[in-house]
Amino acid sequence: MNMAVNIAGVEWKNPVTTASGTFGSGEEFSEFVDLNRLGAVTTKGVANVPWPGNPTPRVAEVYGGMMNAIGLQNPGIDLFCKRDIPFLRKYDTKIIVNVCGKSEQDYCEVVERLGDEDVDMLEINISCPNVKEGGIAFGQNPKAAESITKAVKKYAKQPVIMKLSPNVTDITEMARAVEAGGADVVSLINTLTGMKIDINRKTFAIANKTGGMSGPAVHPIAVRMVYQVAQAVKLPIIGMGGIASAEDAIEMILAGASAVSVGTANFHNPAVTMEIVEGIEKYMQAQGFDSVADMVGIVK
Amino acid sequence: MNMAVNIAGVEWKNPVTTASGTFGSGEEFSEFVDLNRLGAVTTKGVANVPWPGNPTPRVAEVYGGMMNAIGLQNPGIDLFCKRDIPFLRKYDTKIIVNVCGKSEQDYCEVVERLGDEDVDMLEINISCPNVKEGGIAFGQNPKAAESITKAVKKYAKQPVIMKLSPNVTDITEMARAVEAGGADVVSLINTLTGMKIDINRKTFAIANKTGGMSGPAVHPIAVRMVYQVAQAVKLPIIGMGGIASAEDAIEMILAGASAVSVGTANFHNPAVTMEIVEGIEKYMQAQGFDSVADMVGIVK
Amino acid sequence: MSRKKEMATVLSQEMLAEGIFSLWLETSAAAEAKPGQFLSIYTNDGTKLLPRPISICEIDKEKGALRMVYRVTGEKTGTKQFSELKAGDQIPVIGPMGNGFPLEEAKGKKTFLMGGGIGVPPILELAREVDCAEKQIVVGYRDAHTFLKEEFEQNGKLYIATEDGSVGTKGNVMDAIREQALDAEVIFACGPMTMLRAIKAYAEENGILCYISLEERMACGIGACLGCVCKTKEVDAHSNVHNKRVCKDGPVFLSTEVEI
Amino acid sequence: MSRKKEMATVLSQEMLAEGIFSLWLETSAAAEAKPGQFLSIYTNDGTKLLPRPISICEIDKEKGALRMVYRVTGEKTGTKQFSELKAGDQIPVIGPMGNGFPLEEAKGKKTFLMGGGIGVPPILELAREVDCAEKQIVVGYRDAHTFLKEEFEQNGKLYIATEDGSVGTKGNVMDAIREQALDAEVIFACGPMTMLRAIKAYAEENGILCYISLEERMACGIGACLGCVCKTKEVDAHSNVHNKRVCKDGPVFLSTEVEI
Ligand SMILES: Cc1cc2nc3c(=O)[nH]c(=O)nc-3n(C[C@H](O)[C@H](O)[C@H](O)COP(=O)(O)OP(=O)(O)OC[C@H]3O[C@@H](n4cnc5c(N)ncnc54)[C@H](O)[C@@H]3O)c2cc1C
Ligand SMILES: Cc1cc2nc3c(=O)[nH]c(=O)nc-3n(C[C@H](O)[C@H](O)[C@H](O)COP(=O)(O)OP(=O)(O)OC[C@H]3O[C@@H](n4cnc5c(N)ncnc54)[C@H](O)[C@@H]3O)c2cc1C
Ligand SMILES: Cc1cc2nc3c(=O)[nH]c(=O)nc-3n(C[C@H](O)[C@H](O)[C@H](O)COP(=O)(O)O)c2cc1C
Ligand SMILES: Cc1cc2nc3c(=O)[nH]c(=O)nc-3n(C[C@H](O)[C@H](O)[C@H](O)COP(=O)(O)O)c2cc1C
Ligand code: FES
Ligand code: FES
Repeated sequence: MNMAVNIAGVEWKNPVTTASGTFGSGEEFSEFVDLNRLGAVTTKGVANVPWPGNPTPRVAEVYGGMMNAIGLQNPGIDLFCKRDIPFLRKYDTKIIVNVCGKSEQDYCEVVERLGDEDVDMLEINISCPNVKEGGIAFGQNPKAAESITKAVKKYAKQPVIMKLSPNVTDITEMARAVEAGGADVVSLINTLTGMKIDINRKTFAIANKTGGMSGPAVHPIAVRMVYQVAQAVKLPIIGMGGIASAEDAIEMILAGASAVSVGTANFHNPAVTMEIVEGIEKYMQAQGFDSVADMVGIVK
Repeated sequence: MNMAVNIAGVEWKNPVTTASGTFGSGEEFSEFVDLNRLGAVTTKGVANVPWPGNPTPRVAEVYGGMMNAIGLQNPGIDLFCKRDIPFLRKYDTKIIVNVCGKSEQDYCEVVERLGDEDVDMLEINISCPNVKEGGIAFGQNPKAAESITKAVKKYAKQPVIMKLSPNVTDITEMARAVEAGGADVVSLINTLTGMKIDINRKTFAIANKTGGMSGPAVHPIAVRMVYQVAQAVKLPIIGMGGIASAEDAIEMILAGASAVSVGTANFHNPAVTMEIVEGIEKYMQAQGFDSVADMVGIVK
Repeated sequence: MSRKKEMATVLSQEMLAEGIFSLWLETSAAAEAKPGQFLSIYTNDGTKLLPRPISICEIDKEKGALRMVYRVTGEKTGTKQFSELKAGDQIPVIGPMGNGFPLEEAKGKKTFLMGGGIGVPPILELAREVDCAEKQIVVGYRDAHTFLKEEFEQNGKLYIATEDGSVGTKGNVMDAIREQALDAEVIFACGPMTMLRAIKAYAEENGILCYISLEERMACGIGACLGCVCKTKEVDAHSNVHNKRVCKDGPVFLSTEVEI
Repeated sequence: MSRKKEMATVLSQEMLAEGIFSLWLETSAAAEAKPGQFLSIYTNDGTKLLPRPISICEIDKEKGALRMVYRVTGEKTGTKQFSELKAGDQIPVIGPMGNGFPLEEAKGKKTFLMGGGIGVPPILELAREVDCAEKQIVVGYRDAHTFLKEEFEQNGKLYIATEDGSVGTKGNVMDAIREQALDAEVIFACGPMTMLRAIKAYAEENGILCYISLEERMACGIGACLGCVCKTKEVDAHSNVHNKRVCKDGPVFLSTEVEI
């Protein structure tokens, strides 16, 4: 039985990675998870320069999930390359660097810089709903999405994953746009824009007013979008959104994802990624699947 | 303290109604709920002719909510007028008739027919994701939404509520479109399109493949959209999506809804609407609000 | 406004076979309950909001109690949570739901009471209450875990079929009828769709009056959402289309009125 | 890979005052715990997925147990669920979390241990462990429900302030200090933001070394999500911006390094 997956030419030992922003650069979680057991680690979004992020409160609990408006706080690409890449390289796992920016140029600067670094894939976040210019302008407009994909691809030495926003009327239009732009992979979904009001204090639970919703509550929406994108484009898909168990991950794979990312569930159970790897293995055994690829998108 | 609300000239005794499709025409629930205690009863979508709806399974449970693809099964406007309106008229509550159709003409036919009936408001469902032509073509396109609003308004003798779909990039664009078309009220949100796969049977949990997701899991998305629409248009808003308690209802009102609809929660607790009316009353007392209108949209 | 969701109290729970549990609940639903009706049982888990419809297996009007026999369908399911309930625990229910079997139709008639798989339990209370000429209970199991067997033996003439042939006829309930050359004038049946289809065909061929209890996914359980419909031959008066609601118009239907 | 989420066992629970509960948990987190650290406590309810950070109030290394004293913040909250736990129940936790108070800084110094409201509990273990010249415990309550008072009296010189004046100084901990004309060389404090701001200002004016324990909403509790940051005066080495993480770099900070 073969747990390995090949995503745009990069061989992961298994189909499980971490959702950007929920796992830092792996260091904090390395106390709870053997990073060698993960197919890949996807890091928190990094920009060309350090970003301070949004005011607090930045997070809130909602029914079956959470909301966040971190606002892409990050230490900037220089410190990231100096500290976080060498840390992750100590482990036998692929490194996916999530990139954020406010302009096409910002993204390209980071992507170019990463060309010389020992990282395996780049994930371009054009879908952060929590900062005015954190990419969502690109992520809700197919033309802009295609154009930024093209721009990024010019500079990229590693395969490029375009990360899509679910806050759109037609996710397939966005997927086709980034495919047309030359993306190697699509990942979805980023968070759904939500709001929570504290009725006693009569104020927003999150300082940013709106936040990005994630966790089990959004899983059915993510599965639907992964399925739709799988029917619409040829690109491999990294599926995410509410995955909290092997069953959730398998659902995503059957719907068409070649690999999966686990986000919010890490906060509830820091060891969940390893448990998901094991659970997928058990399911494959029980169901007689020889390879992960044999499961991808078979429910149609 | 005044629990009454005035929605486009219609005075409800309190701001709580039932979400279309979750309460039938009230008869089944009348065993569990004193319909006299509700501000209004909103009926299941009715078309010009009887519709058979989708194949089963039509419903599935998801984390913190459910999915449905009933497919707008309905007995047609004739039987509805003969049976359901007289039943509801026995109660001291407002009647909101939810209307569905496959073409502009379908909608107008039903609306015209209802002009002679003793009902208080019409809710036009242009947002059902579960039938190919159940309105969603209107509900995801601002031009089409504006045009159908105009058409319906030509025939309508009662105030018209346009019901919006959350499956759009920009809900405010849709709200502005129906406002431009002459809508008297907007209601939101309808269900979010989701999917669930049974990994053991390797098939869709719902025969229609996709279904509309509802219940507490979608509440933060609904609150966000109600808030955004409240900032964008002058129309009164009927807020819904995941309301399962008085707290949830109040959150929606503080975000900008003049009234609220309760849907999926009825399936979990058939008496929930009455409990919500009482809970809002208690909150107003505790917080010193004299009227519901004083709470609407005060969190900005 | 006479009905409500209420907390039932667990009186006892036991495992009858691997994954099959028997639960006695104290609930006001017992007062009105009839064989073939079901209870909507809710979990205490806020992530699982919909009711689980479970047939009534036995009614004890004196104690105000109902017995539910159910299968745990998997890990992390509602039925798994039910199986962890202990005497004294509380669980929310609404009931009794649905129409139940029309017992009067069997009066003085030679009758089959047929159950298969997890459709076996409701046949028990039916067998206890039905007043008919020849009470032939025909039940089908997967294997030698013939739960409720003793209770059935006390309430009629029992014929068993097992898929693996370990007890009674090898095969299903239809095989048992053929093997034993049984016949009847009325059939009451509950079980998997394949079994019900076979019984419906058999009854129609032989002009036997036949009532079958159907299963469908439910959301409201009270007839309001139209989630749980089955196809009907004629236009139905309530729906005005060819659909009836399993939860409210059923779960028991005349076999000739539904298309399954 | 040395840490994990584990099930802690409830040893006992009691209500100290209206809505204030004391919970003893048996957990391996006790082995390493220090005053000022906290435990991430999870609910058993799948609709509430994030941890509740609760400070360690007392440590019993021998029994491998921690005492948590917490306030129920409302109906339907996680803390409400915690308050229903009984001896023998299990509850998931990760800990100990955060840095704790730097006890060594108080060595030989005249010290204030200050707590306000639900920031009072962590001061207890601090008082028990700190080795300083003059241990002045100054705690503020809303009213006469002066929970943990006896324990404090056994561990230092106790000064109480109450908002309604029912016990000790009327007002807050700063009022108590002024009224009693107290002074100190080192301050350790935990409590609401307004109190911490006043203490920070007082300490800076008087050149007193001051450590304060901050509160912020958390998601991961382990330093990965950047949910719980506080503003720092200098660029922080980890974040490379003016932010530190309350869960990992704190919750205890030198008052001069943070802007609150
Ligand atoms: C009228 C009627 C009577 C029934 N009587 C019995 C009985 O006596 N004993 C028994 O073991 N089972 C009975 N069933 C089947 C039983 O309802 C399901 O096995 C049960 O709901 C599964 O719930 P779960 O928590 O195990 O599964 P989950 O997977 O957690 O269920 C998720 C959702 O799907 C629904 N669901 C899943 N499987 C079914 C199913 N087969 N039929 C209907 N809904 C389903 C659940 O109700 C729930 O809403 C009956 C079904 C119906 C319609
Ligand atoms: C380092 C630290 C130590 C703490 N120590 C204690 C203590 O010893 N005793 C005590 O009673 N309280 C303490 N608190 C506050 C405590 O964490 C909150 O009161 C508690 O999380 C509220 O949860 P809930 O289930 O009551 O509310 P809910 O409304 O159900 O909580 C929803 C979410 O918001 C978070 N949240 C709500 N209020 C707060 C808050 N004030 N601070 C941080 N998160 C919050 C919850 O953790 C949860 O994720 C501490 C907080 C921090 C940051
Ligand atoms: C606290 C937090 C921070 C996040 N930060 C980022 C980010 O920096 N870049 C990004 O592309 N997505 C970010 N996301 C989105 C996640 O990567 C993921 O797309 C989303 O949370 C859905 O998955 P989940 O439900 O498993 O969490 C963040 C999510 C959370 C909860
Ligand atoms: C079973 C079911 C049937 C529905 N049928 C209709 C309908 O006929 N017309 C309509 O406008 N909305 C329909 N809806 C959508 C609801 O009215 C409501 O917009 C949605 O469920 C969100 O609210 P909730 O989370 O409180 O359920 C239906 C929802 C459910 C769950
Ligand atoms: S379950 Fe709602 S109509 Fe039957
Ligand atoms: S809670 Fe995640 S960094 Fe502190």
